[in-house]
Amino acid sequence: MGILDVKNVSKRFGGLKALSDVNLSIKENSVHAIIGPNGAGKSTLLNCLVGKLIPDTGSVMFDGQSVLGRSPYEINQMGISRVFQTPEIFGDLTVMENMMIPVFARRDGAFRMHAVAMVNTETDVIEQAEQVLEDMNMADKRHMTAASLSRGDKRRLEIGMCLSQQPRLLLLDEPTAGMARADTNNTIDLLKQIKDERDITIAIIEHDMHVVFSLAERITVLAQGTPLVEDEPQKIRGHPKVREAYLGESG
Amino acid sequence: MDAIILQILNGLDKGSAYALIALGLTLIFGTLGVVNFAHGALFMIGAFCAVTVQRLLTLSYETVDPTRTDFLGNPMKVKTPYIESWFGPEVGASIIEWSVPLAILFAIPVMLLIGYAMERGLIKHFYKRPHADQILVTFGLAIVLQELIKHYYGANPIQTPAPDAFRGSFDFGQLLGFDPNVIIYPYWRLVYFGFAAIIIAAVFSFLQFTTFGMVVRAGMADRETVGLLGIDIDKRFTIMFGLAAAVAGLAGVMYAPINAPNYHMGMDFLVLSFVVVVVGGMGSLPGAVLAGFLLGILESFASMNEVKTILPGIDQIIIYLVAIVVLLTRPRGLMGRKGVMEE
Amino acid sequence: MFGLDKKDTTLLIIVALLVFLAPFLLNPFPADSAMAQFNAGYPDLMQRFVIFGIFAIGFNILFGLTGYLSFGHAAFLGVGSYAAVWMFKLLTMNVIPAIVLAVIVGGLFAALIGYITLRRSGIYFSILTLAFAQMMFAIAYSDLIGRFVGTSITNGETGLQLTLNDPRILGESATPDGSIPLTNLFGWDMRSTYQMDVGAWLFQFNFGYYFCAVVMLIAFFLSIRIFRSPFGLMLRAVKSNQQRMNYTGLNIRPYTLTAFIISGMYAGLAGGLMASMDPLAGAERMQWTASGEVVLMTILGGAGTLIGPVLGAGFIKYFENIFSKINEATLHQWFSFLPDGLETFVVWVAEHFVGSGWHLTLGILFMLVVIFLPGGLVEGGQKIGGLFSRRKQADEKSKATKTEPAE
Amino acid sequence: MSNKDISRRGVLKTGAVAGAGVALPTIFTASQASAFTNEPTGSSVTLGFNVPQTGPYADEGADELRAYQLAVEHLNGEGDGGMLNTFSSKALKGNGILGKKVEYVTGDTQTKSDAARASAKSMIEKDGAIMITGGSSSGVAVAVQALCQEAGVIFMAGLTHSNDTTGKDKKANGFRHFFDAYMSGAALAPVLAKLYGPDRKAYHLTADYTWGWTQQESIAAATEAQGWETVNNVLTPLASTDFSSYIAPVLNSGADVLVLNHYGGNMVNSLTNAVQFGLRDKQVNGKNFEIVVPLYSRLMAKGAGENVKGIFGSTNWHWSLQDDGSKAFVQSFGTKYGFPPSQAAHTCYVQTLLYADAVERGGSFNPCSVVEALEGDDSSLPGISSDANKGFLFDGLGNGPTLYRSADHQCFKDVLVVKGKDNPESEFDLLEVVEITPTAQVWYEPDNPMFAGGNLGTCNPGA
Repeated sequence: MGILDVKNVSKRFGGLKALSDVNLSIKENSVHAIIGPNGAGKSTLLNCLVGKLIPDTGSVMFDGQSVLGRSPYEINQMGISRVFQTPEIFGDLTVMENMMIPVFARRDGAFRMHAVAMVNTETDVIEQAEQVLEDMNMADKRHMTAASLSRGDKRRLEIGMCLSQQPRLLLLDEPTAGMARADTNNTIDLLKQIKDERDITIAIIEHDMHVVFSLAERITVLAQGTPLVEDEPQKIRGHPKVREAYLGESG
Repeated sequence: MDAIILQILNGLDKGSAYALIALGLTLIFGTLGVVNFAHGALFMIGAFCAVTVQRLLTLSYETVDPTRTDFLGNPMKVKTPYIESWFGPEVGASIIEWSVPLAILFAIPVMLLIGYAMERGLIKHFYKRPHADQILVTFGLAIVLQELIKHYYGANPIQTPAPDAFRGSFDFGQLLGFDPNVIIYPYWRLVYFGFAAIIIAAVFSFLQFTTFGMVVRAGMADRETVGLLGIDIDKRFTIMFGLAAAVAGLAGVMYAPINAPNYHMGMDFLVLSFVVVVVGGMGSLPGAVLAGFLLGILESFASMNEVKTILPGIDQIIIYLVAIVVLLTRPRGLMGRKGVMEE
Repeated sequence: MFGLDKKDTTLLIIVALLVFLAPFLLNPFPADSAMAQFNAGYPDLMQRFVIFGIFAIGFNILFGLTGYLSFGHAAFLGVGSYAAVWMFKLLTMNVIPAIVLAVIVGGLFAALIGYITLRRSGIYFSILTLAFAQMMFAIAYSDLIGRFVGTSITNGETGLQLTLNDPRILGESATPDGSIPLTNLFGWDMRSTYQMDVGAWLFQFNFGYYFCAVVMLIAFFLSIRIFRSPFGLMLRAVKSNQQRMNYTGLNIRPYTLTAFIISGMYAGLAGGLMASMDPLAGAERMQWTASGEVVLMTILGGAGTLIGPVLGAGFIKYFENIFSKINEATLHQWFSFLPDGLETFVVWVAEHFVGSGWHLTLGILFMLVVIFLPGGLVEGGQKIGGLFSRRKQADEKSKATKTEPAE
Repeated sequence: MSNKDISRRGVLKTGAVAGAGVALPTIFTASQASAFTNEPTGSSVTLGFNVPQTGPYADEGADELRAYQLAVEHLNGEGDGGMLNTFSSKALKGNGILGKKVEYVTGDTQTKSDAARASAKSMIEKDGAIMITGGSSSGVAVAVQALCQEAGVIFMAGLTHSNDTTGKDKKANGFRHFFDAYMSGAALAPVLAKLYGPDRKAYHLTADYTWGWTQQESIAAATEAQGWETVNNVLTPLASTDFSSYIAPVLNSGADVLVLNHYGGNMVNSLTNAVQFGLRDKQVNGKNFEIVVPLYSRLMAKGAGENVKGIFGSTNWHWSLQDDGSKAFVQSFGTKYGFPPSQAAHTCYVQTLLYADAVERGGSFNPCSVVEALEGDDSSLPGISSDANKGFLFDGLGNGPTLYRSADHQCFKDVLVVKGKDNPESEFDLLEVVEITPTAQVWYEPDNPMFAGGNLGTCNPGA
């Protein structure tokens, strides 16, 4: 039993079978990568985990509870945070405000008519948000508007926002897509640091093999909507089936 | 049965006007991403093109007729249009009578020009601005345009009759085997419907079959990618704005004989045409046309006595009621695309 | 003060001063001078300024914070007015019950309509709210409910008004001298006005205005608190990125719905106050043009800013009431110093922009403001303010001022 | 323009206030010294002309404003004096009102109750107007009339035709010169019956708001009294621009007359649509199909163009009337503006004169004095035996002998039945007076059910 168990999940879009009979188990406090060629169903799988899509069959259990039929926000409240391919942050708000919102969400739940207090007197929230900002090395940028950050900083901010919720499972959807090498390395370092410092499970969907092999403890290879192999990185690297299906193609 | 056929005709006719305005609105929105609150004003200006042509053709000189007196007891000044004195009273009169069809020729260049000027002079600067700003500026423009028209033509409606040949009505029922006088329908309204059908067909085939149209459609679907191909999409979009203005203008010209144009007719249609566009689905041209006709027909049915006795006042709210039902059952209207104007 | 930081306190104090001194500030010209036409310091207009200010402040809580553009908010103002007038007719001429009911009714309608319309977003939401409001307008204008009930509910296009036969439970149907009683606050008439003659100036201090002003300041204070509260932060987050909102464990619907209800209650409050100042509820105040007006007020002043909507409301109401009243005779008087031919010409030109041409002026100003001041009037103010501060700290290295979104 | 003085609050013009200027601002003066709202204490008096300047009735409003300006000129002794010369009451001397020069302020009603009241309030509160007049719709008239009652100023209604204005919504401070829907019906029905026969079946299209309802009720009752049958009454939304779906079923309904209870743009469009559908070329029940428009105005007729030819309706006044008053008015209006006045202009002009005259006769601007003067000395119209036949009787303002009835502040006078002219001689020559219906025929008692439910109350001088 892992922290996240996916059992027999299938999903069809019209005639297209996006996922067929996917089984996957992610162990607590591990870093698990899901890789696969384009159109392998990685994103569909991810969307099934966070409530954006509902699978046609099968079950998805998080920490012994089913996530199926729940909205994204409910699943998040269960302890799953998601980092998007292109950073999804509150562009109009300052970095500090961005960081406070997840802290509020964790403290106050999905909705609270919290109009009597003032943001600047919520010292506990401010402290926590400050702490994460420090951890992210972003404290000096706290008053900047999020939209004006660099791409790398936006990614840091988004990861920081997810972390500030203290999730049990962090899902990353191609976190380094479109990044320059230096930014990619920074992100890898950041994720390594997170893995080392926190009790957290990380699931990462990635295209970039460099990232995958630097981080992952286990790898699932997805092809044509179904898991091909699941193993440790070294074994995946040499796996003939994987080479054939994936690495061979992408060179 | 006959009542239903009549209301279907009415609905198609109302729907024609809705569809034409909504078509232009959708074109502008789909291509430029601009919410154009001045679109109703373009329709109104089109109608006033007909008034202008009528005025131009009846430009007159005055002669004093000493045998008659005017309301103040002075000798009466009789006006004779120049056209009548040039071509003789009969030919002249029939030219004047045909002022609405002639106005079409006048309206096309005028509306294209107005559309072009509007886009280059104003709208262009608002592509990147929030929709709220676009609404404010085009609404301001709409007010300015209608106040200018009010200043020159007054607030009273101005009759711009159809040519004699199209006045009166046609006994549609006899064609279908009904008794005489059961289903009669005015000629000009039939002309309007036919005209609208032609314009709609022309716009669709232009977009479907010309390279220009294909590029525009591609641009509507994904502006960035088309831009990457090295095609100057903006220029084409400018022309599309002119085209949309011309469609609205022509809808207005032909509408002039149906209801006498007045300066606020644009505002009367504005809200309705937005409802039509949204019910059709933002960014969908077929949706706009479909919704136009659908709402026109439903509105006509709602004004039937049989319906009104059961639900008094339903004709006042039917359009809005339909809009609510459609939008609640189909989140993006009848044929809307995902992600358009939803943020 | 009141839990506000220094900047907001300053703003609140400035607004309070402006509002309380309005009878002076809005009457800068001697009543005898040619410019007196531009004086706006008379009770009715001052009341309108603050009442529409309240309406716009409330609208801004929805539109400015969450970005949901409602095109039907006038409906809540309308039902608020009807509720208040019915209260005057049936219960008492004291404004408190009327206003309380107006707020409740505004909130209830907003809850119902918001619950349905907030299923959609963007323009689909806008059109849904428009559709509901237009339906309510049609129902009020032709008194469709009254037709079913058998007794008049909205009194059609004339508007619901008081009569000499109203069955008022607490209070009299008519005063001993045969008039309709006046709206009051525990005996203080809303209509009572003190006039102060100062030299050539005439200042009017109206009880109703000051009552509205106090209500408006409270409303404004609450709006600052909402802007600065965690709730307000969440609303701004809704506007900024709903996707992230969702994946941060926040349920958007209750936030938007609450904002919608709050702004509906503000609208109801404005409607109730309007009826308290002038006990008549006309159907036109529910029409889409009225809803559009509050949208324009908010954008014109600066959506999402604290004070912008109030400025926008004042701007539009000023033009509606002052420019529409300037006529040819007034113009001739202003320009009488010019030589005759020139005077005629100038008057001829000016005539197009005043009196019946006031719409034209308003349209042009809408365009100018939105073209040159994308952030609305508030941005204009900031630019002017910026000029001054730059001059002051000429040697200080001016950092690029970052406009805080909620400024 | 002669009008070089700004309108201002009368209070300010007193010497006492000028003195206060020297004495410096030390005191709050509650100016409760005056006996009534906006008592003019200076050398001039301010009237408030509240007309639609924007919206569909803007042209009518503009014409009203022209009439007001003309009336002010005549009251101040400028111009040719117009109807002052023909008015049976000779109290006005062309030296202003009670020796005070007449000034005016204008405002825009927008044909909305709210806006009209705001505009009227600003005139009262800011400009010190002592009387408000104007308007082009009944909703506005009723709303502003109620306001004037509360504020303690006189309201002289402009164009308002609904029975309610002097019926269930009548007010002591309000007066209507214009005729009403009941009178339209009473004048028109006999003419129609004579012309089209007594066994007609009428189909009504009615604008769905207060005026439309009272208009329909009145004309239906009057025609039914002549033997007509009302086949159907269909309410049309005010916002309608295209009436095709209401007109299409008419021909198959068995009706042979279509009555359009519409005004303004509604009427122009519904009539245009009806003619488009060829209704007038048809035969139903072996008779020619006919269209009737109970309330006509020349501006509407102009908007409807050719379509009005031969269509019957009623109107309050028309410039082609040949009595001395009308001729004098048309002469001075036409000379000044270059075209003849509309009925709205006439009624507004007359209302201003009547107000000024009442002030002169009562010797005070006090609204209660004005009300008393306009309610008159219990004189009666000849030939009508009724207890209610008393009020202020006058002549020479067009329409022949006229009674301002004290019971409900409604004018009783002849009503014109008109039809669209077949061969107009000029662009103004659109209507032709068919019959001048005598007052006796349009008379009704104040407690007529169509007017019941109101209460005049008592005059309110404000302050």
